[in-house]
Amino acid sequence: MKLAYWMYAGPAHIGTLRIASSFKNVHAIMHAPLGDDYFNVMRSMLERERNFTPVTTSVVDRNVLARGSQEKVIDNIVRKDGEENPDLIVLTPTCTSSILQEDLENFVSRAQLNSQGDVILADVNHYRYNELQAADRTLAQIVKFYLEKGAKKGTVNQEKTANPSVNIIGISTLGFHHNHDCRELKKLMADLGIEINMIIPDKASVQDLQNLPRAWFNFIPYRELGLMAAEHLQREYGMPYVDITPMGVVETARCIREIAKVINQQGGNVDYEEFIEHQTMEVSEAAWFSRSIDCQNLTGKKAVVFGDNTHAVAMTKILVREMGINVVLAGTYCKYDEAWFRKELEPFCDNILISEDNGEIANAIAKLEPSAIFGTQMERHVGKRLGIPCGVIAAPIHIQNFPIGYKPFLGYEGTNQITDLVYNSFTLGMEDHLLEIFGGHDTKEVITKGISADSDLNWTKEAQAELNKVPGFVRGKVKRNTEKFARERNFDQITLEVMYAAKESVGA
Amino acid sequence: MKLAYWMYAGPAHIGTLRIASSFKNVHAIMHAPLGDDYFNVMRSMLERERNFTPVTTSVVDRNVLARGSQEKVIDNIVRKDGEENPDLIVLTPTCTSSILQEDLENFVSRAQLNSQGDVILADVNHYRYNELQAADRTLAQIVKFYLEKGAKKGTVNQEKTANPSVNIIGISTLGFHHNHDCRELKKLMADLGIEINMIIPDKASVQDLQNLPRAWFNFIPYRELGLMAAEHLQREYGMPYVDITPMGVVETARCIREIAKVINQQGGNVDYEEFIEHQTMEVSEAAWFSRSIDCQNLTGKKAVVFGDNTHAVAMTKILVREMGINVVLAGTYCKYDEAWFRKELEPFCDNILISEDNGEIANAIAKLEPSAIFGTQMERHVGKRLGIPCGVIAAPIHIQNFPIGYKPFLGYEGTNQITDLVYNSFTLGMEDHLLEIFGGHDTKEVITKGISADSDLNWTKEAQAELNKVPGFVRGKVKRNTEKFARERNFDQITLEVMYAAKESVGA
Amino acid sequence: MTLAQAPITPELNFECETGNYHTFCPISCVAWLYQKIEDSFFLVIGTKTCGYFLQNAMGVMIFAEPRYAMAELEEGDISAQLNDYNELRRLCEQIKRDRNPSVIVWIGTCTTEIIKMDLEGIAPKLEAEIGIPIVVARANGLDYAFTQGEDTVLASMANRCPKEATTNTEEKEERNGIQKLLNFGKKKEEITATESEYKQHHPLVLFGSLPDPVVTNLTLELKKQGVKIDGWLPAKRYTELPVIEEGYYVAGVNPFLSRTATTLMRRRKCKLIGAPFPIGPDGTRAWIEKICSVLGVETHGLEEREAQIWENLQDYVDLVKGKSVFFMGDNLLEVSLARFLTRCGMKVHEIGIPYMDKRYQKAELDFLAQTCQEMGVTMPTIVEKPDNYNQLQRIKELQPDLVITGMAHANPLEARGISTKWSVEFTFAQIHGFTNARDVLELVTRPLRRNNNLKDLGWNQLVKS
Amino acid sequence: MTLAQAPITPELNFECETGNYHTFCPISCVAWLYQKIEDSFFLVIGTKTCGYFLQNAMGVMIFAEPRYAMAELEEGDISAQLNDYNELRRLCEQIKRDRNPSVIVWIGTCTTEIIKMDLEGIAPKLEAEIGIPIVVARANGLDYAFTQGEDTVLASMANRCPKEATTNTEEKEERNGIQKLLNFGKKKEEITATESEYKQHHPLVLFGSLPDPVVTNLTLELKKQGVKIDGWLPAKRYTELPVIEEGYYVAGVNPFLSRTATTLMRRRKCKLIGAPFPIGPDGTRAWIEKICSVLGVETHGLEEREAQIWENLQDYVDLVKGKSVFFMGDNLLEVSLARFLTRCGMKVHEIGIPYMDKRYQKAELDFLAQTCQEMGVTMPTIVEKPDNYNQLQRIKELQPDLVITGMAHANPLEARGISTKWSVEFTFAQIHGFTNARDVLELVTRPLRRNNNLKDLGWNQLVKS
Repeated sequence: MKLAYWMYAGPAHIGTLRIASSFKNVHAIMHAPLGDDYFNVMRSMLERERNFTPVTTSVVDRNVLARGSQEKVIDNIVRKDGEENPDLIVLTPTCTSSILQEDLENFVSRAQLNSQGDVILADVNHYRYNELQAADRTLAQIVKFYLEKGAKKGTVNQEKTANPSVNIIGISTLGFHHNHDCRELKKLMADLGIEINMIIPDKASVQDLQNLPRAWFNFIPYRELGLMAAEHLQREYGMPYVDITPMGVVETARCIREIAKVINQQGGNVDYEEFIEHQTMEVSEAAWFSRSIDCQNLTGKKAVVFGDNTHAVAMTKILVREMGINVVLAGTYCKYDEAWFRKELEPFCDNILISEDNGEIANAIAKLEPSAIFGTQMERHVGKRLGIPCGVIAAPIHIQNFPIGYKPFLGYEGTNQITDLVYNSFTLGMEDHLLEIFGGHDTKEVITKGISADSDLNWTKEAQAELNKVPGFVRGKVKRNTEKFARERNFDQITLEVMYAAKESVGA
Repeated sequence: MKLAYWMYAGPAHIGTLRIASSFKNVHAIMHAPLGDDYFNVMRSMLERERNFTPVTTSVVDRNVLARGSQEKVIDNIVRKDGEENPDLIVLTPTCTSSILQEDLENFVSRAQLNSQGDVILADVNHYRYNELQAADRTLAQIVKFYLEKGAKKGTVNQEKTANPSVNIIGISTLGFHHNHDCRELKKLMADLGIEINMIIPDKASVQDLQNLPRAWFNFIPYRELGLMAAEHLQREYGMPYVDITPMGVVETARCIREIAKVINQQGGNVDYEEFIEHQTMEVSEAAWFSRSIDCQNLTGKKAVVFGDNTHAVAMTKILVREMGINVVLAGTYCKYDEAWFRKELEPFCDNILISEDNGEIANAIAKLEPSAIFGTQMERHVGKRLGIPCGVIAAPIHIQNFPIGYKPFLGYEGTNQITDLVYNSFTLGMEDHLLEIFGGHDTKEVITKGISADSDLNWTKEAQAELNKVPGFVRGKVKRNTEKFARERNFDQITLEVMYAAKESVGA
Repeated sequence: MTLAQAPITPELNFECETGNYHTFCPISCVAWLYQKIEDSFFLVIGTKTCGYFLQNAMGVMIFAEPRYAMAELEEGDISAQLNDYNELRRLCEQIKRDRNPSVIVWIGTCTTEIIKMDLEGIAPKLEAEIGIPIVVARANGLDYAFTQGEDTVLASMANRCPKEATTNTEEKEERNGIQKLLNFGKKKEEITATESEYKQHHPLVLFGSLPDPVVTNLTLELKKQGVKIDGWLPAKRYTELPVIEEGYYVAGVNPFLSRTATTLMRRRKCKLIGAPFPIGPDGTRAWIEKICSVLGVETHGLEEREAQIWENLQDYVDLVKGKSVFFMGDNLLEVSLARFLTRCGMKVHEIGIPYMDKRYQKAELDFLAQTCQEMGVTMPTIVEKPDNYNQLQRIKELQPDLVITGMAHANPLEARGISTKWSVEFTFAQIHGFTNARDVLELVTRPLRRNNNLKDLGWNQLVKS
Repeated sequence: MTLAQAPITPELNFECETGNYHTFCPISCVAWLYQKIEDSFFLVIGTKTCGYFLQNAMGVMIFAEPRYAMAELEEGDISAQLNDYNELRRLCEQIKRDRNPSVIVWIGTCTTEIIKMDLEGIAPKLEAEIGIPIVVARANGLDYAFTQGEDTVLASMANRCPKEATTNTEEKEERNGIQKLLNFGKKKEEITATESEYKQHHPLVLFGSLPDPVVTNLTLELKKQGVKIDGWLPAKRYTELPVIEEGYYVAGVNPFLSRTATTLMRRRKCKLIGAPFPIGPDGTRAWIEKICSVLGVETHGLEEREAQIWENLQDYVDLVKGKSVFFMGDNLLEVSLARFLTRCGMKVHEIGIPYMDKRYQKAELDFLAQTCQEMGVTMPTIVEKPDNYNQLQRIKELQPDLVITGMAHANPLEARGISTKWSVEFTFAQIHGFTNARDVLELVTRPLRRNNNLKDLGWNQLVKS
């Protein structure tokens, strides 16, 4: 058992349902007790979805438990097949019902006999995989299912499109800013003269999946969702894929260059250098921001980054390489993909933290006292308590990650949005910088972080008075640095002289 | 004399300089003492402008005062004409130098003799007009200057373009979200099949101003800037203009319908109804938001709106008509255009306040205790003090009004941005609504507004204890309502019974 | 049951459907119970699915330092490789160390049911070992719906109420927080005077978790009639649970507390006062009248009080009168709300409800039937364990003016031009008693007022039909 | 002037240009002076242009309740239709009512100069009438640049310093805030003991507005040498202005205070200690040495102290060594900063400066020349009243590693690949004394460190050249 106050990734069935309900005309049947069906609430409320969520629970109650659920599950599948005529029905248990160890594969086979549409069981271990892994698997499973079905019927279309084309894999409902990212990626592909063959699973028809091999390559914007499908397509149909997340000007350029390579290897003849140059210098304001005076003031400031692999890695690289910010800690909750995270970020940050325990991250933040955090909603709350601003860069999702205004994280408009996020997180606009250079005179409004618990050291009244003159938002730091200095030198009293000596020594 | 802690509109010369430096290859000479030249700082810092601001101060110091400034001003004009070869040099004094009552027209004539480019004096009374009025005047003056010049030479091009076309008038440097609004307007016009003949003054060449009459109509997105030029063009060249600000779904539709009318009157044949329907229902999320559950929770909440005419009027209409929010006070600092404001908003709000005194607005807000404010940076600060969230909708500009990410207020993407602004202002996301329905249990983090100064009424200890159970963010209101109730009934002691009676009576 | 009044035979139509409907999990109750019982800690023993629900759908785990957490079952727990006792001890010791609550409430879930974790067996041993009371409640979705989670907790807690009043007055005073509040700052003689405001009657304990201001409010209403409440289950602190002796009268404030009622009657030998619930001025009056009648206290001024409240509601009543409403079924408050809204002049199409205890809700059902008769409207159908798909078909046909529904269906219905109100808001809002009647209508009328505000826009459907 | 040391003949090259340069208006000084003098209120008598400047460029009017405001001149004031005395009385009475400050400082502007408003004539009458001291400072842009605004205020305030020490000890103690702070919590005998740590010397008053922590810091540095400061102009409160008697020694902490120095010498008959300014370890040591030498106090350990500070700066010094810097001229701190940066190993191309008082800055200029000689670099050109356009041409040609400039030119220079630092930050940062030397280099090296961080990006120019 694990004492948990918060979790970063949801349970497996959420991942499966995100995939199933992203496709067009696919219905999911959840085999689960009452109350496990809050996915419908999340989708309806967070996405402000106008349509009913295509997920029905086949409710497991005490009676069902006693009688066995086979009949009820099959009835509900067949009924839904008749009511809504979906192309596909995906059956999934939850953590709870998966313990029953029923032969769900058999339920599905039985239900298939009386259904017009296809019926499959999402093949996921609910105790080994989390939401992200389950989504990746379910997407791969559905892709594989329809390609194998097509292969049997000889209907898989492998003829490449005349012009370079792409499948964008991994855009899903309830994804972190997926809807806006998708719009930006479509624009990017259009600018690059690349046709979009398919986007999956978002609003795609499962019947069209057999056209996937027509594209010149697959594009995986998020490492957490789509890689398994891309690997299957590479293995079975020799399709190359690009999995560089186009987030930040440097990585976007690298992604575009990789796309050019993949296209040119297949006989294309594209050169995107001029496009990259123009976008970097003129369309995106991020490159210019990094040279501007506003960004100069961020030089060397300390930040902590935490999130999923995709966003935490990309954000750390942006902060370090594009803005000259010192990332003192970067972390991820994607433990299952730890090696990649370490490999990507080892050159960029002082410390790496791989953990699913929010308490551990909160403690690290409290200890490091960064000037800003880029994390999840949880880190935002930690920041609120500590008085440290936090930009939210990763799931778990929250209503604020479904803005109505256009806010992509990817592509060139994404670089602009991220620049605003960074700038506002660090300085809350010009205001705080002015506060700082004017000596923080508006102390009434500054968030003060409580000075840490009483120390063993004795502050003279003069030193205490001097400390109180330090603006609230850095006072805690000055106090701690001074005490650290005093302890190292075995002073048991902190006088004015010790304070200044500490400042001269450690830049407190 | 006026005791002033803050001003909403800047001095006249700022308006003139905004116009001059918006045009391409126009230089301004400020005839002013040292230190009056902070326009250059504002432009450089707020717009993060990469180029040097084309404004040079011809410094008035004690020596110049003694000798007369004619020589220096003329020297500086002629010198700048040689150094940068501008098409036009605009001379402006400031409040200070305008008192000297020099014959600046004469300086200009003298300077013109030795200059390749044109030289004019901005014709503005610095004590009667503010920034907004001065900008409107200077723009009209320059337009008139070049059309008259062209008329003399017979080079004014009056042949209408083959397809419907428009001049967008009023996009200027240091305007409130002008850059993003302009991008959105260009997209809107493209969607409507309307060619853009000119956009002025933003990046326009003064030499091209004689092509203005080629457009089928003029479009004035902001009432404060461009109307004078549009009226001149209507008078002299018979050009119709549309001055409905396309802000919010209702007004945007009205604006587009007006445009259709103007085009069809000139022999065009356009019908934009289908476009409006599609944009309203599918592209903009604002219409859907107004029906969604999130917006339902805003029904009847109280808001105060304050800003320039354009934004305060449009925002009030959006809040009232599109979101069902109760605007208890709408106000403007555009005193000179008061009649229009009253006419537009009388049907929409309880009270109207026309004032340039920020103290008056602050007091009104404190008294009305709205759930949210939509105002300027000043109202945002008032809101911060009172614990009332404020969305910023109008100048005076601030670094936060120059976001790098795309944030227009106009057009259909503007409706989305405004929806986010409203939603986040009222509820700070779902969070606060949850706080409210869960009984505000996270009281540690809720902004508490200090209960007003000690009252003459006596609260029993039980009633005081009960009051303290009310969540912090409405406690002040409950207290005041209860006291009001008690006073009206001449109770001098507030007991539990009085509290409940008050609640039953006034819904406190 | 102690029903003083002969029942009117209700002509209500009861149906039962497939139970394929959406509602929140009963573990939701921790969200309000941990706040109500200030010295408690709630430990939900379940899976990632349970934890993610609390975090997302209830949106509450984001707040600072909640006094509840998940004991997240991992693969080893499910496969019984790990020892439940040791695991729970480890977690409870940590909770004791970090928070030191007066009670730990274990919330059993579907998973603990299915793996047959012996929480009731483990708890007493661990309680003895760590020295903190452990209350076990099986708030699982196999047996219960949404608000019934509270019922499982209160039923379990009823067993922990002291059997005899301690003789120590000081302690007793501390025990009764409300009484103390009401007497706050008064001298002893004043308290005696206050005591004399009460009529002589048998002791009365109320059950149901209500926000503190509502508790005070109902306490005051009964005090006006001379009725003294001897305690509330739950109290503000676990250490202040009310004394319950055999023969005490008990009355519930909510319709979903049938298990708690049964426990109090069977295990604690209390006498249940079966009354309509104090929701709406009509319900509140009936509730007070019934309590007074059972306790032998004559009421005074109740009719005028009800009339005056109705007068205050008039503007809102005008808005709902003649409108129709459809309850999809979510929180078991449906019958009481339907009865109040019928009294307001609304037509109720259907009352979906997760679970219907016809005995415990008898007085409320009778009152509903009576109200329908008096208002001259047809009896609504009560659909237990509804089928949401079928309900949506009926809604499409009936086009009600308002649908009271769970969070999953509200936006899609709104997009189709059907006005909705979240049922969950009635669970969290303060709706009991005379004073709060307006708040009920505030919620009910909000979509209608919204429609008024937006009526000139020219659209109300946002999906192509 | 009292110069104890024979001047080295400086081989500095002085030039003067057109004065078409950008700098902040001298009324800026209210932004820091109102904070420094806690019982003051500053009233800027000027136009909308002045008010909008304070609000925007200084960005400070947005903060809560500043103790300064505009007396905005309207058309009636300019055309003299209104009576200045009455108008100012109306405003000052309101200020007295709302804030009740110990002093109101009138900041005259260009406009009051041009319309020849007789502030000096009006003030004494109004002061007598309303009973609050009114200090008049002509901080106008016709005569002064940016930081010189402080000079006009301090010069005016110097006249208000008490002439004789009051005999009342208590009052005296209150008068000297710093001294009190340093003795805080100590008993009388301890204070006497502390007093004995000081050498016997003539009274010394320092002038220049510094943030409180810097005041404490410099006070401590002098105390280490046995030098006691008898007061600061300005003090933390107007009511604590230092006693200044004839013959007192005075020393400035900033290069832009020549008018204050002159006033103290001519009007208050003080003896000015002409020293380099305490910026950088070199300047701070020279400043202390000069003060000690004039007061006849022998210094001890200063050389070691300076060396130790330099050691602490080593990492930053390594970054700037060999780099070149160009001062466009803004705040009159340029010569002191150039001298310190030269000592750090930088090459200074040009020192633009708004105004150069060669007498008041003599010791600093000599020190600069000496430093250049010692570091073996050519003497920089000092350009008074520079012409920004010409400077930009020279910068384009010289391609310096760093340009220290006003806010108007920083972004355009950066866009052209020229690193910049805002000069205004040196005005607001705490740069004086040994301890803060690192802060100066923190600012100076920031763009250089930024360049290091971003060097792999592959671009540094963002405009087409």
